[in-house]
Amino acid sequence: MTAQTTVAPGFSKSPKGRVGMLGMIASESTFFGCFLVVYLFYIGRSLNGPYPGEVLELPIAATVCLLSSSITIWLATRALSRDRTNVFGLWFLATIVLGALFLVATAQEWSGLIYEHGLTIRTNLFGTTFYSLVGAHAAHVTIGIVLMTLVLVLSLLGYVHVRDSERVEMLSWYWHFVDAVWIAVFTVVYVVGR
Amino acid sequence: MPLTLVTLVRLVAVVLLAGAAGAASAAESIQPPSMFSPVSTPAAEILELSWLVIGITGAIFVVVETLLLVGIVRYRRGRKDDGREPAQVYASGPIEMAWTIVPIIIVAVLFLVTTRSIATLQKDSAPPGWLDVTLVGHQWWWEFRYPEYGITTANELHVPTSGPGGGRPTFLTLHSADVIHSFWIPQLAGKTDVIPNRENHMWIEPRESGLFVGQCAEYCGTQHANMLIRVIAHPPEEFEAWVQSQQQDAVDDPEVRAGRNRFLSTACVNCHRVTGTRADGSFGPDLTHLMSRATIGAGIVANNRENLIAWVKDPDHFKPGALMPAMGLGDPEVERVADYLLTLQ
Amino acid sequence: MTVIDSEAVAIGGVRQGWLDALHGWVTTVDHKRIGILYVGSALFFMVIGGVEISIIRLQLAQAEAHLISPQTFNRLFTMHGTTMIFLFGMPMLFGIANFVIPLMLGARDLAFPRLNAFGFWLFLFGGFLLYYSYLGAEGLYGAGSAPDIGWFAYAPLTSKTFSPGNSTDYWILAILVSGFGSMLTSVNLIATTLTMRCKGMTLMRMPMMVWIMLVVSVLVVLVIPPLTAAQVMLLLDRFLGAHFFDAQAGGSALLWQHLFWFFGHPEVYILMLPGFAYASEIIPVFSRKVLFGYPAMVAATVGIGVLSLGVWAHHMFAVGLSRDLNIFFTGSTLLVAVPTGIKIFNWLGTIYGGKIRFDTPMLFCLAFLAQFVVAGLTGVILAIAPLDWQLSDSYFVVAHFHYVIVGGLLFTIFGAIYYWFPKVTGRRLSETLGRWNFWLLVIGFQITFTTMHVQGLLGMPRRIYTYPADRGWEIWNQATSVGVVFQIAAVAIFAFNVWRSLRKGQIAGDDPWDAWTLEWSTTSPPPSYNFETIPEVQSRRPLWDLKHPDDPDGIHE
Amino acid sequence: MSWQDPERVEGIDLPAPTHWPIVTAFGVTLTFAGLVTSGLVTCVGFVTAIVAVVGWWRETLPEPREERIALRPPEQRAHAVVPVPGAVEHLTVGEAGHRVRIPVDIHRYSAGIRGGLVGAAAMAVVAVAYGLIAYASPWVPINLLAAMVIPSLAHADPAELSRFLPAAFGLAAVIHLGISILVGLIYAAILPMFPRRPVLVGGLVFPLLWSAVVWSSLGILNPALNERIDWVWFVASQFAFGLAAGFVISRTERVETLQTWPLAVRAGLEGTGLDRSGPDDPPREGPEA
Ligand code: HEA
Ligand code: HEA
Ligand code: HEC
Ligand code: CUA
Ligand SMILES: [Cu+2]
Repeated sequence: MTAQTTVAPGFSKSPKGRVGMLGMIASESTFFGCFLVVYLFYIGRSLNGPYPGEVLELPIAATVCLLSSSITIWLATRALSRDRTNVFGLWFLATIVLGALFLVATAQEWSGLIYEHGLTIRTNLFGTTFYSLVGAHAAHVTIGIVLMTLVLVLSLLGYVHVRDSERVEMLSWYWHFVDAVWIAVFTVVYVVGR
Repeated sequence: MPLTLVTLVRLVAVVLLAGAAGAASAAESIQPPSMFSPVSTPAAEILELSWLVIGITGAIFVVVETLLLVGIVRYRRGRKDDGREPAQVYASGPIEMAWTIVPIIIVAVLFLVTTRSIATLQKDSAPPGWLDVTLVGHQWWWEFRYPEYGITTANELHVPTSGPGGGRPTFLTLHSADVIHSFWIPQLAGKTDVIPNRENHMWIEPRESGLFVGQCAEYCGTQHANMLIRVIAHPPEEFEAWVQSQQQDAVDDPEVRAGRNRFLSTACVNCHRVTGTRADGSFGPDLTHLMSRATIGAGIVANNRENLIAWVKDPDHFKPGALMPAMGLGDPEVERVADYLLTLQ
Repeated sequence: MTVIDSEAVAIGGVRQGWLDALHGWVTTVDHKRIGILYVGSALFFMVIGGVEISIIRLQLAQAEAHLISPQTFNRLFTMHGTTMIFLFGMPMLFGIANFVIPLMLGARDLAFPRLNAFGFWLFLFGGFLLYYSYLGAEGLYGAGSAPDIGWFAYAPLTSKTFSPGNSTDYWILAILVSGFGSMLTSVNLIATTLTMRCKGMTLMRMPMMVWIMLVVSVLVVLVIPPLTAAQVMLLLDRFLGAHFFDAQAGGSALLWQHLFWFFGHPEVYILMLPGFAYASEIIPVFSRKVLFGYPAMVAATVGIGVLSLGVWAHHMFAVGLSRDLNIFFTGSTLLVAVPTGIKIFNWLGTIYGGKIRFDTPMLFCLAFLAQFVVAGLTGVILAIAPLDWQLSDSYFVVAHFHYVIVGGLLFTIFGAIYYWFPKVTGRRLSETLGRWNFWLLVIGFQITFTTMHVQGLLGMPRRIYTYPADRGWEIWNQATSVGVVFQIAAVAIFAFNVWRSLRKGQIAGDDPWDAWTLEWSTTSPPPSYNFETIPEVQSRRPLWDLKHPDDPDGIHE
Repeated sequence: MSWQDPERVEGIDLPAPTHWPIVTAFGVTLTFAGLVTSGLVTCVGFVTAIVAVVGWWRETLPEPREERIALRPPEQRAHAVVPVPGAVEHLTVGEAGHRVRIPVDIHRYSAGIRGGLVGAAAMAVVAVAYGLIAYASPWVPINLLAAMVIPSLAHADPAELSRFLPAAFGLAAVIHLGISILVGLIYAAILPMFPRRPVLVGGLVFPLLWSAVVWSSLGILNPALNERIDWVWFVASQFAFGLAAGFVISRTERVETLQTWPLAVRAGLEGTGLDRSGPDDPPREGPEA
C-alpha cells in the first residue's frame, strides 16, 4: 500500500557502495602492481647515473606522516559515526595536514633530485620508473586530499552528519589503500631498489 | 610404414595441401613457403609434432561434431510432438567426470611431448663447428654478417647444406637495428622475433640445396609486406666458393668511372658500403657484391639494369615508404650510377 | 514529488518531439535504455569496422595489387582491430548485460545508474576520439592520419622515433578513455550482482548468464588497469621523453608485450565468455531442458577466468622466451581446454534428451557450437610452442581468432539479439529474414575464415598489404574475399530485419519463447521500473516453477 | 504466486534522468583530447568536467534525486504466468518422479583412485619383468617412459638406459602414477555404462583400444620407446592394468543391470525415451499438485 513496498531490498545504500569501492581498489591495485613490477624489472638496468643508491634517502618522516594519517582518518570516521561532528572535523583536519606534509616532503625530495642531482624522467631508466611510480602515488594522495578538503569544508558549513558516515568511510577506505600502496612503494623503491 | 591413424591424417593432409599449393603455383619455380614441405631439421621436427597434434585435434573435432550432429538430428522436435516438456535431467556425475578427465589426459600427453620437442629445438648457443651468422633486421631489409669470414650481405642468406651423414648447421644470432621484426622461412624452421636490445637465436639445417623463401612476420611499419627473405642453400663446396667470392673487395671497373664517381660524390655513401671505397654507410644494404644478389629491395624485384635505374631514381616506385630517399639525380646520371652498380659482382 | 506517467518514458511509448526524445536518451540513467544505446553504437562501429576490412579484402583479393597504399592499408587493419575489439565487442557485451542482468536479478536498475550512463558516454566519446584521428592527427605526411600500429601496438614501433606525429597518441587516449568506461561499468555490474539480487536468489540460483558476466566483470576490473598502466607509460615516453620502452636507453621492447598481453589474453575471454553466457541461456530454452551440469558450468567459468590470467605469453612464443617459460605457457594454455571442454560437453548434454526448437536464436547457437570447437582446436594447435613458431603471426592466427570471435562471439551475439529483441522492443524479428541472415552468415563465414587457415599453413604472414604472385596464396585470398560479400549481405539483411520489425514485427507478448528466467515475467518492453513488485525466487528457473507448480525446480538443485 | 499479483502501489521511485554524466564524460574526453590538439581544449574540458562533477554531486548529495514513476494501469501489466500441471514427461526407470539424477548407480570416485593405483602397480610389475627379461635391468622401461620428455634419453644407448637415473625415475613415476589415477577415475565413471561385463570391457577391450591408439602414434609420442618396444609385452602390461583396475573397481559396488537402457541414458545425459508407454497410450497425468 505504501511507498515502502516499492523499495527493492537491494536498494539499501551500504553494501553496494562497499562493493563498488572494493572494485575500484582492486583495479587500482593492479594498476600500481604494474608500475611496481616494472620498477623491479628495471632496477640496475640504467645505462648511466645517477643511480638510486647515490641519490635516494629513506623518507622516514614522510612515511610516518602518511601512515599515521591512516589512524587519524579512522578516528575521524569513528567520531562521525557517533555523531560527534566537531571531533570528526578535528581528526579530518589532522589527516589532511599529515597528507599535505607528505606531499611537501615528496616535493622537497624531487626538487633535490632534479636540481642537485640532475635526475629527471628523461635521464635514465631509474628516473623514468621512479618519477612515474612515486608520481602516480603522489597523484592519488593529492586526489585524496582534495576530496577530504571538500568534505571538511562541507562539514564546517554544517552539511556532514551521521547519515554521511557511510560515504566518508568509503573515502577513508580509499585513503587506507593509498597508504598501503605507499608501503609497497617504500619497500620497492627505497629498500629493495637501493 | 603401417597404416595408422597418424599416417592416415598425413596422407589426407598431404594430398589436400599438395593440391592446394600445386593448383596455385603450377608453373612457378619458387616453392611455396609451406611448413608441410620441410627441408631442414627443425622444420621437420616441428612437422612431426604437427602430425600428432593435428591427429589428436582432428579426432576431437570428428567426435565432438558427430555428437553435435547426432544430438541435433536425434533430439529435434518431432512433427507429431505432443507439446510436453521433456524430462529434465540436471547433471550426471560420472559422465561429467569422464569428460573432464579425458581432456586432462590428452592435454597431459600433448604437454609432455611438447616439452621434449621444445627442449630439442631450442638452443641458446652454437654447438662447436656450426656456421655462425649474425642477422640484423632493419626497416625493411635484412643484413647478414658472417663474423668468421668477415662478410656482410643483405636479403639473401647463403648457407651450406647438410648431408645424411651430418654436415654444418647454421646458427643464427638475431638483432634488430630499429623495431621488432621476425625471421621466418617455413621450410627451414619456425620463426624467431628480431628484437632491439635483445639477442635471440635460432638454427637451421637445410638438407637440400635450393632457394627457400620467407618473409618478415612481425608487423614493422609501412613496408612490412615487402621485407622478403631468400635463403640459398648450397652444397658445402659451392658454399665455400660463394664465401670466397664475397670476401673479395668490390670490383673497380674503369669503364664505369663516371658512374662510380657520381655514386661516391652523392649521399649514397652515407648509407651504403662498398668495400675499398669511401662508401661506408651502414643504414642501407651493403652494395659491395650487389650483383651477386638476384633481387633488390629485399626481394621484391629482380636485380637488373632497368629495375636498378627505377629504384635509384625513386625507391618509392617499388616500395612506397622505403627509407631510401630519391636522390634527385637526373636520368643520365642515374643510368651511369646503375652501370656502375651493375659491375659490383 | 510529482508522479510521472511511466508510459511517457517507456521505450516505444507515446510519440514525443524528436528533441524531447533525444533529450530523453542523453539524460537517461535507465539501464535498459543505456543498454540499447550501447548495442546501437556497437553495431554502428561494427559496420564501420566491417567496411574497413572490406576494403582490405578487396586489396588482398589479388596478388601485387595497388588499390590502396601501404600506409592506408596499415591504418585500416589497425582501425579494424581496435574498433572491433574495443568499440564493437566490449560495448556490445556491456550493452546486453546492461539490459538483461538487472531484469534477470529482479532488480530495478544497476547499483549505480548515473555511473552507468557516465561509463557509456566515456566509451562513446572515446570511440569518436579514435575516429577523429582521421582528421586531426597530423602524422608524418601532413594532416589526417589514423593510427597504423596494429591493435596491439608493439613497442618500439609506437615510439616517437618510429611513429612521429600524433596518430599513436590518438590510439592511446581513445582506448584509455573508453577503458575507464569499461572499468566503471564492470564495477557497477559486480556491485549489482553481489548486492541487488531479489529475494531467494542465492549465488547458486543466479542464471548462468549472470555468473558469467560476474566473472567477466572481475576480469575487466583486474586486467584493464595493466593496459591503462602500459598506455600511461607509453604516453610518458612519447610526451615527456621517458624510457620505458626505449631500447636505446636500456629499456625493453618486451615489457610492452608482457603488459599488453597480460591484458590482451584475458581480454579475449572477456569477449568470448559473454558469448558462452548467451548460449547458456538460449540452448536450454530451445532444447526445452534445464542447463546440464550448472555447478560444473559455474566452476568452469571461474576456472577459465583464473587460468586466463596465467597464459598471456602464448602470444609471445616467438620472442625467444627461455625454454622453461615456453614450456610453462604451453602447459597453462593447454589447461584452458579442460574447462572450455566442460562447457561444450555440458551444452551437448543439454541438447541430448531435449526437444529442440530451431528458432533463429537457436540456429545461431548451434552454429556457434560447431564453429567454436574448430576455433578452440586451432587455439590448441597454436598453444603448442613449436607449432606456434611456424604459425604465429600468420593467417592461421587470423583464422583462429576470427573463428572464435566471428564464429563464436558474433554468432552468439546475433543469437542474443534475436532472443532478446522481443523483450527490448515488444516485437519479434522476422523468422524468415532471420534464416536468410543466418545461412548467409554461415556461408560467408565459412568461405572467408576456413580458407584463411590454408594461407597461414602456406606461409602467408598477417598484416601484409600485398604479396608476391608466386607464393600460391592468391586463389585462397580470393576465396576469403568472396566470403565477405556474403557476410555483408547477411549484415544488411539483419539491419533490414531490425528496421522492418521495429514497425511491423509480430507483437511478442511477455514470454514469446516460453523461457524461464525473470526477464520474461515482465512486459515487453519492460516498464522503466522493471517489475511492479520485486520477485521472489525459489530456484534457478523461477518461471519454470510458476509454469509447473507440480514439478518445481528447487528440490532438484 | 505471490510476487506475480502486486498490491496497488502509488508509484516507484527511480533515479531521475540527469545530463551530468554525459557532460562529465564529454569534459573528461576533451581533457585528454587536448593533449593531441591544443592546450585550450584541455582547459575547456577540464573546466567542463569540474563543473559537471559539482553538478552531479549536488544532485546526489545528500540523497540522490529520484522521481516517482506511476505504475502502469493493470491491463498493461505483465500477465501472470499460467501453470500447466502435468506437462513434463516422466522417467519410468529408477526412482519414481519426474526427474532423477541418472545414472542411478555409480562407483565412488575413491574406488577409481584405488583401482588406478592397483592397476599402476600391476602394470609396473609386468613392465619391470619385461625389463629384467629383455635387458636384465629393471630400469629400462622406466627410462624409456621418461624418454617421452627428456630428449637426451631419446638417443641414449642400452647401457645408459639400463642405469638408474634419479631424474628419469622421478619423472616416470609422476607420469605413470598421474595417468594411472586419471584412467582409474575414468574407469570408475564409465564402467557402469557398460554393465554387462565390466571386467571384460575394462580389462580387455579398453586396453586393446588404448594400445591401438598408442601404436598409431608412438613414433611421435616417444620415438625412443617406439624403437625398442615389444608390443606383446606392451599389450600385456595394458591388460594387467585394465584387469587389476577393473577388478578393484567393479568389486566396490554392485552395478545395477541397465543394459536395456540406451547409452545416452546410461551416461545420464537424457531422461526421455525411458517412458515405456507406447506412443498410442494417453499421456500420463502428473501427480496432482
Ligand atoms: C574471443 C576470443 C578467443 C578465445 C576464446 C580464444 C581461445 C583460445 N586461444 Fe586464442 N586468440 C584470440 C582470441 C581467442 N582465443 C585472439 C584475438 C588472438 C590473436 C591476437 C592477435 O595476435 O591479434 C588469439 C591468439 C592465440 C594464440 C597466439 C597465436 C600467436 O599469435 O602466435 C594462441 C596460442 O596459444 C591462442 C590459443 C588459444 C587457446 C588454447 C584457446 C582456448 O581457450 C580454446 C579452448 C577450446 C577448445 C580446446 C575447444 C573445446 C574443447 C573440447 C572439445 C575439449 C577437448 C579438447 C582438448 C582435450 C584439446 N590464441
Ligand atoms: C570483434 C572482433 C572482430 C570482428 C567481428 C572481425 C570481423 C572481420 N574481420 Fe577481423 N580482425 C580483428 C577482429 C575482428 N574482425 C582483429 C583484432 C584483427 C587484428 C588487427 C591487427 O592485426 O591489428 C583483425 C584482422 C583481420 C584481418 C587481417 C588483416 C591483416 O592482418 O592484414 C582480416 C583479413 O581478412 C580480417 C577480416 C575480417 C572480416 C572479413 C570480418 C567480417 O566478419 C566482418 C563482417 C562485417 C561487415 C562486412 C560489416 C557489414 C557492413 C555493411 C552491411 C555495410 C555495407 C558494407 C560495405 C559496402 C563494404 N580481420
Ligand atoms: C638515407 C639513406 C640512403 C641513401 C642516401 C641511399 N640509400 Fe640506397 N638504400 C637505403 C636503404 C634503407 C635501402 C633498403 C631499402 C629497402 O629494401 O627497404 C637501400 C637499398 C638500396 C639498393 C638495393 C639493395 C638491395 O640489395 O636490396 C640499392 C641498389 C641502393 N640502395 C642504391 C643506392 C644509391 C645508388 C644511392 C645514391 C644515389 C643510395 N642508394 C642512397 C638507404 C639509402
Ligand atoms: Cu620487418 Cu615486418
Ligand atoms: Cu591468448
